[in-house]
Amino acid sequence: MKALKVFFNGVLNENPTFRMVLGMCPTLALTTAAINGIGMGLATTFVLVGSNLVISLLKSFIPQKIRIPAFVVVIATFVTVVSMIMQAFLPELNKSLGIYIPLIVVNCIILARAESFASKNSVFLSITDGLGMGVGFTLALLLLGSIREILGAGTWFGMPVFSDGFSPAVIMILPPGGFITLGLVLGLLNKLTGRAE
Amino acid sequence: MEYVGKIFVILISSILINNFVMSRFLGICPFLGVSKRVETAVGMGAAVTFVMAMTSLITYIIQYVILEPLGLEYLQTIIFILVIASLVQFVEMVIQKTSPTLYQALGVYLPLITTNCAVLGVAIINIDEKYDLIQALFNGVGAALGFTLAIVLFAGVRERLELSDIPKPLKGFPIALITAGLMSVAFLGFQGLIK
Amino acid sequence: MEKILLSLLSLGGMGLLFGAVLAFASKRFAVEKDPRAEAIREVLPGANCGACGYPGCDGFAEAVASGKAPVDGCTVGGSPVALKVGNIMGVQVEEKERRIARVLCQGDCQNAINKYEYRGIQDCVAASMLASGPKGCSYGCLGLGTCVRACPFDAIHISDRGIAVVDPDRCTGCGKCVEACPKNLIELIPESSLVQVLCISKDPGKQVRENCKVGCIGCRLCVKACQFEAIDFVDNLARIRYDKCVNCMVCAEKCPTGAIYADFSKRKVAFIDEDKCIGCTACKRVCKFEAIDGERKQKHRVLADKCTGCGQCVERCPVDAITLSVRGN
Amino acid sequence: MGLKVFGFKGGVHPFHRKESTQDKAVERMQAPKLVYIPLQQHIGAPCEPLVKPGDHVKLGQKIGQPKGFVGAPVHASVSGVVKEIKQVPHPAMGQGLAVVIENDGKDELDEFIVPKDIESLSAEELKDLILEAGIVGMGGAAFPTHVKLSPPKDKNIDVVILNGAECEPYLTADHRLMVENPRDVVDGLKAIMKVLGVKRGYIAIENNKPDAVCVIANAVKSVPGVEVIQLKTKYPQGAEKQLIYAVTGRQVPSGGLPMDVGVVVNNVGTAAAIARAIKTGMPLIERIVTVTGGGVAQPKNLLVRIGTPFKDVVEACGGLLGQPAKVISGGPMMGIAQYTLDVPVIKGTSGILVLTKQEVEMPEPGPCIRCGKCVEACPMRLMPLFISAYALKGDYDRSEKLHAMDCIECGCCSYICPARRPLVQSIRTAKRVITERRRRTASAK
Amino acid sequence: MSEGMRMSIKLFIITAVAALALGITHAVTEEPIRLQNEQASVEARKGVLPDAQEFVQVDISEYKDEYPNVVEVYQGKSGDDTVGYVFKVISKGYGGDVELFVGIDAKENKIENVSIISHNETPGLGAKAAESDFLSQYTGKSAGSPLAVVRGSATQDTQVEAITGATITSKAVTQGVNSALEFYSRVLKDGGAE
Amino acid sequence: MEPLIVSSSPHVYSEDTTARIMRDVVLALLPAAAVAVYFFGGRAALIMAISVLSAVMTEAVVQKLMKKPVTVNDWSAAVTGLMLAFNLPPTVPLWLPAVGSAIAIALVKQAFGGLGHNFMNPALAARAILLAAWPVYMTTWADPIRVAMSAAAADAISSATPLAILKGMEGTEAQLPPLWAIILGNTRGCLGETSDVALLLGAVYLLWRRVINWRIPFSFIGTVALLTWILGPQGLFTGNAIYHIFSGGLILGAFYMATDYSSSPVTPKGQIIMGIGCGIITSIIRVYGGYPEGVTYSILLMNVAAPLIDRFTMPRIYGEVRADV
Ligand SMILES: Cc1cc2nc3c(=O)[nH]c(=O)nc-3n(C[C@H](O)[C@H](O)[C@H](O)COP(=O)(O)O)c2cc1C
Ligand SMILES: Cc1cc2nc3c(=O)[nH]c(=O)nc-3n(C[C@H](O)[C@H](O)[C@H](O)COP(=O)(O)O)c2cc1C
Ligand SMILES: Cc1cc2nc3c(=O)[nH]c(=O)nc-3n(C[C@H](O)[C@H](O)[C@H](O)COP(=O)(O)O)c2cc1C
Ligand SMILES: Cc1cc2nc3c(=O)[nH]c(=O)nc-3n(C[C@H](O)[C@H](O)[C@H](O)CO)c2cc1C
Ligand code: SF4
Ligand code: SF4
Ligand code: SF4
Ligand code: SF4
Ligand code: FES
Repeated sequence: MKALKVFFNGVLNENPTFRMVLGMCPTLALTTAAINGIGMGLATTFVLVGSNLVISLLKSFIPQKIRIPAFVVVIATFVTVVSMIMQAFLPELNKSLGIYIPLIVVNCIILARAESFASKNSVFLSITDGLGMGVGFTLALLLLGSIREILGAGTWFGMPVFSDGFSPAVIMILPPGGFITLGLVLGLLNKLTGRAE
Repeated sequence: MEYVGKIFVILISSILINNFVMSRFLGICPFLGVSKRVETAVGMGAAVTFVMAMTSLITYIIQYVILEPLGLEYLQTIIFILVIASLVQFVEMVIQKTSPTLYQALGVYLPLITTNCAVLGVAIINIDEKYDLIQALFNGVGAALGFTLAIVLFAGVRERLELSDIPKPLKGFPIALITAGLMSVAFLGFQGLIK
Repeated sequence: MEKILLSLLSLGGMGLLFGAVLAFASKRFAVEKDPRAEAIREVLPGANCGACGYPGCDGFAEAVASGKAPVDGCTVGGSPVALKVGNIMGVQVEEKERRIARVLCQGDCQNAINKYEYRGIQDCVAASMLASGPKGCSYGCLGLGTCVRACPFDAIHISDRGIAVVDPDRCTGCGKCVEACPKNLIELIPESSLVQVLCISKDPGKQVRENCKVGCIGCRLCVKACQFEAIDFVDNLARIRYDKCVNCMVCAEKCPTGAIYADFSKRKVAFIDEDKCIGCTACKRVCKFEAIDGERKQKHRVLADKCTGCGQCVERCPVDAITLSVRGN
Repeated sequence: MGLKVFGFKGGVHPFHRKESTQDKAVERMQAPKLVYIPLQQHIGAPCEPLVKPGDHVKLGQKIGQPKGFVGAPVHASVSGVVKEIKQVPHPAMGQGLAVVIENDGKDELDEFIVPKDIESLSAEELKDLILEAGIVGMGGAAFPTHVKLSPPKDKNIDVVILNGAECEPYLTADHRLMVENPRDVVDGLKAIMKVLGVKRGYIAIENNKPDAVCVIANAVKSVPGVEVIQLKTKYPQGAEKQLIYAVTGRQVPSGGLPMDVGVVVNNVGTAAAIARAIKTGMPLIERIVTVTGGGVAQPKNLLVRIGTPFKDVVEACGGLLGQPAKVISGGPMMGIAQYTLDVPVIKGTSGILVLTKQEVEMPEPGPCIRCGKCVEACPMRLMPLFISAYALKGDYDRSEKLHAMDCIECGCCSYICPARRPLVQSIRTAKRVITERRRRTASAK
Repeated sequence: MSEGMRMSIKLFIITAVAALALGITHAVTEEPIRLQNEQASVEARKGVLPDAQEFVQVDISEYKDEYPNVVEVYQGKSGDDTVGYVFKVISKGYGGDVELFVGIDAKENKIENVSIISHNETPGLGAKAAESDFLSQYTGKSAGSPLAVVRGSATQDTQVEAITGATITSKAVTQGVNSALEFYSRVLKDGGAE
Repeated sequence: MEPLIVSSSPHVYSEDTTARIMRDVVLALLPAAAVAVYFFGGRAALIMAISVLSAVMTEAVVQKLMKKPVTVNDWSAAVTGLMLAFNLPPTVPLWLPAVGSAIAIALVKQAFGGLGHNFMNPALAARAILLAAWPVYMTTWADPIRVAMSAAAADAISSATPLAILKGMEGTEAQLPPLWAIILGNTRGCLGETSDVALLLGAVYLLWRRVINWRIPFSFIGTVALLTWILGPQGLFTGNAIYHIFSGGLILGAFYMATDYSSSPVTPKGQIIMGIGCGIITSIIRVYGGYPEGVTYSILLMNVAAPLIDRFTMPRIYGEVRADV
């Protein structure tokens, strides 16, 4: 039961993108297309689950003072593994995610979960948390990626969605489009949930 | 002369055209988080500049002295981040001990930098672009100055927003993101500046 | 295999190196931090209201740790927090009574008149600078909500009739509103006190009556009614001495204008346990309201309609046969 | 005197509206049946009453004695019987204790009143006389004049300026005084210079009053060291700091006083009152008041006894014209709006302005459009829009950092603001709160 | 054991385990990655010169100064036949360097195909240059004379139609192609590669 | 007697009001609008009408939705709409001005709290957004319909925008339209930017009414003149400053857009810095950039810097004691 709560906590209540506003760089940079969003989301989820698992295993082994370097090493290991696997088997996606794959290491979400959850909770719960956060992150990226791709390129997962009359607004897939879309989506969510700062 | 020109291009490009925050999307979290006051933004900018310069230098050496000769390029990510994390922590401890005033001004931002992907980003870009040492250093400093420019300008605007009557649902992060979006529209003007 | 070994060596070597460097640095550059400050920070409410006089909760925590601030300096946290902080610092704290803000004015738009039409910013300080504000009574609440904006806990509101009212459940007694009100109308009052004079006008009675229906007109009926010398009378104004008031609420019943407020819903009544009563009549003698009936050596009885719940008898009873309870229960 | 015209940076050009009274000679108003003489008519502590209800008082008799050095005595402006001492409406403070005297119409002179001569009095004697005559600044702030004339030893005063700018719209009291009674003005200046031992004196007048410039220039011809200065017609030319800058080029340091730059400024009315007090021995019991505005039947300049209710003054000008919307004591830029016509004239009352609904713009403030006009208009070179915005947010610390305390409340910013922001009011509020906080921290120490 | 020692050793253990894990993964993925990369580059070259079976890199170091834009040249062979050449050229676009492959059919002396390897142009504008709508214009053009960019429709065979709103990018691509053509005509054609 | 009104001083106000100022700006823009219709035809009028209408309606709708008082009668939305229309090429599809105005008002102005709170010039930000969103529409120019004013001019005018030629991007210097054509407005360009005469006429009116002051426009134009002269295509001091001043949106930008109150500094010194900064960035983009026109981006960039400029150019107040002693 608790696990379920932990899971949905990541997906909804503490959604890393919409609620905690963490991991902004990949969120903004890689949501130019829905497929990129999913790719990044899944890669991050893998790292999240893996690092949460290992760190919750090692929580008593790691001394406080070298906590950060140690966590970072664990995270980086998983990231490198993901990166190599993608290079070997998914070269196209790897190319479009580019430099942001190694940068998963510094995605604040992962370190934040390691620090605030995995290093304090049981292995099972930590995995669940990683999964929840990962799914939350992936869904958020998928949403943003879809909006931006549809409006900015007129396609969804590469499929055209409009008849010829529509001229897509290129700005949506440029940097400003990323910032503004996320800002408006956050605002809309605030409005819908009645939450505001 | 030509070399100097190239360095200049790298500098301008990393500060303005490919500004880390406004067009490359690196370092967004501190950009959004530490920009409520101009003073703190300046502090963060200074800390990032220092760390990025150091990082550019050290990771460059590691890459070409250790990793490439040994054929261990695939350890790049993990070693770089280890270096950065340790470096930041080390610098923090040193500053805290040696200069409390500097610590007040810079040190408090240091822990935030470990998870600033701009730092790792600049290290990786230096290698990807096949810069030499000097170029890597300038790229690092330029990127950091670009970050500083963006965050300080942004903080200025955000201070002004404090006096504004922002619609409730947009308060906080949403309006900050929209502001950043409009800023990056303005930065589009630098596109194509250097051909 | 060789590659794996190499990577093991180089990465492991780095690990060793950085571990060593950091370990060395953490020794060499160690800065003593007071762990107590952090512990204190943990137990503080984190409202960062500044009522303690320090810049936010962090500042207060450090000040306490270094002995500059008292352990019970956090007004918001009240006794529970003071107790915890005291534990951390290893000192005893006596429990302080919680205090709640109270606006000492009932001159709302139905009770009080205005002397002019005010135009300007909706702020009591601003309005009070124009001939003390639009309210006819120069002491009255202007209802422009300066206190509301000052309250960090959303505990004070302007009523529909245009004066400030404190929500006692939310008020933490931080005193911000007291400082903010230009009319000095807000007072922190011990939680246990159920009777207050809700008027601070020093004007002569005639003038008060012209300006407000519910002001203190200085008739002194309350002073006469109070059996416990708990009402002072200065400057045409009754003031309750909270240390002497026993919440009998007689004054409130007597006040002709209703300027004295009492929470009658919390009024108490005495009850004598007949099993315990030994008929000593001590209670009967001490009662100032002739509310105890009974003959010597016989079981005594409280006349509920006369009892004011002042509790004098409870103290007197040698066998603890009298208890007080809220009326109706 | 030259053709050179002096000015300062900033300021605004409001309409003058002086036409209806500037050519009207000062009339003496008959003393009313009842006068209400507030015990505080100056900056400082209120006076203690020297009389009780039932006492008989004579004209010019001292009826209130100040409690400290910063204060000025008040005198009976009529002879008669003290009816009561009670709280009455006060034009500057809302309410205040006043001595109510029933006029017996005899104007029986107090026996202490004896004429003297400037030349024969020493500086010290002159200063005592000024104190005893209850003279306070008549330019608005009502600061006790003898205090101004007693600078600490380390301040080297070398210039006295008489302020005849009268830059407020509508008001013409100082103008008429200068035109009709230049002698008193100049003699007053001489007395002030003598008290301070100063050799240089200026009488500064806005160049929209050429007749006054001419008359005063004639009057000072024979007086060594005294000069008439023509000022640009611009509000707030009469504000002390701007005046000092225009005349001497000196800047009073922030938080400082004119004496910090060796200057004492007095209103022309103050000077004339001093001269009168010396020449007639009569303390300050009456003053010139401009009564004007669309709500007054016959706008006039009146010589009014201190303590006369506004109501009676307006009656003397033919009464009200329709329903008044606003009654202002002083000019429209800095004057204080009154809530009743029962307030009495006090020593600082330079004008009574009765405005009708049509004349009072009751603007709805809109958002600040950042036009920067307030910044340009502020004679203190402040940034009113920011000070005000922070004040309205309750962030008074920021307001203070932006020099809120240097605001002279001249009203230029509010006047010029196209969005009708409540700039002055909010800055004034900030000043009040900041002062209060400073006081509190000072007393905590 | 001192605390410092303990810390170092612990960090050592963690990094060592990490290294082990990575080393193993690397060992497993090394071959597929290499293959991927190889295949990718061969594919890319094949994309602009489909008839070639294998590609031999030509040493161009002596022309480096003369043709700074030409970075790599491959001789495309089918058996012993020289089918044509593939040029990797770099030119300056709107947002930075544009890298292209230009394939030239040596037999018919015409452009076989052009592809863009990497660019940093604005999506929706310059980025359209990478689409076949634009690039197919080059196919079949004579390798003999340089090409020019025109706005509006092309009227001559040596003209290429610019992408609307992205003349700069169009020019950049064309310039890149031109330098390949020039290199080809001057150095490789007739004289052939040694 | 009715209760008197009591309020804080001052009790009188200048005649300037927000609405009056904004109305003055509209008035000042009318000559240029007329010229635009003359040269570009009825379509120009249509674009302006749609843009203004959309701006005003968006303002009203957003304010309604946010339950704020509707303030379209302060004319500021109309100014924004007109300003945006002035910044569009005459060939744009008609939905573009409608979308642009909606973006300007909703996203750039009202999201930040409405009038006076926007940190960026709404019309310009919208133009930049449109430019990035639909670049093709935004960079397709049409010839003025009245090219036949003189036979000689006809050839010259019909090729490219003057600045594109000056930049050497297209055509040759010989194709540069004659200066008089540029100043009159008989060239390619956005609706409102072409006729310098009409714009200057309005500018004089605004200066006279003290709606704007000289600081931003003059320092802006001066800097551009200086820099484009120095950084000429044939080496130092060979630039054609006159052409640079009168072509592109410089006059429009300097007098009407860089002076936008909300997005420019309020301090006198800050305004001069704003002008010089705009001038520098405009010149750099014009001379080195990949894009012939730098006015838009220079103003937007300086808008971003305006809060900092204000902060660091606070006037030294009267009597302030310098900290240096
Ligand atoms: C608390 C206080 C002390 C003052 N002390 C002096 C003084 O010692 N000497 C002096 O020349 N003026 C003194 N002044 C008077 C001021 O300089 C000034 O004339 C007065 O506030 C009225 O100015 P205003 O009408 O321009 O507001 C003092 C004023 C205040 C409020
Ligand atoms: C905004 C402003 C305007 C003023 N205008 C005048 C004026 O027109 N005439 C005048 O005598 N005093 C004016 N004063 C008051 C003077 O600053 C100064 O207090 C006065 O001249 C000192 O003389 P007094 O003490 O004799 O009144 C003004 C003050 C302020 C703050
Ligand atoms: C945000 C932005 C992005 C641009 N991106 C490109 C680009 O990728 N390629 C290009 O050639 N021009 C680009 N430009 C420049 C112009 O669209 C265009 O080159 C210039 O207006 C010349 O117009 P023309 O191409 O129709 O001749 C860009 C301009 C802006 C403002
Ligand atoms: C001198 C002046 C120039 C203006 N320029 C613009 C402009 O370029 N763009 C715009 O959207 N609004 C402009 N406005 C209108 C107004 O300031 C604009 O709606 C605000 O930016 C909205 O807060 C201008 C107003 C004035 C007084
Ligand atoms: S209690 Fe005081 S501050 Fe609060 S509304 Fe009343 S007058 Fe204002
Ligand atoms: S501000 Fe006043 S009402 Fe609010 S919590 Fe503090 S004491 Fe209570
Ligand atoms: S801020 Fe003060 S000094 Fe400045 S114009 Fe406004 S009222 Fe006058
Ligand atoms: S004059 Fe008014 S609208 Fe203009 S900047 Fe000042 S406060 Fe704002
Ligand atoms: S993800 Fe880049 S800084 Fe947080």
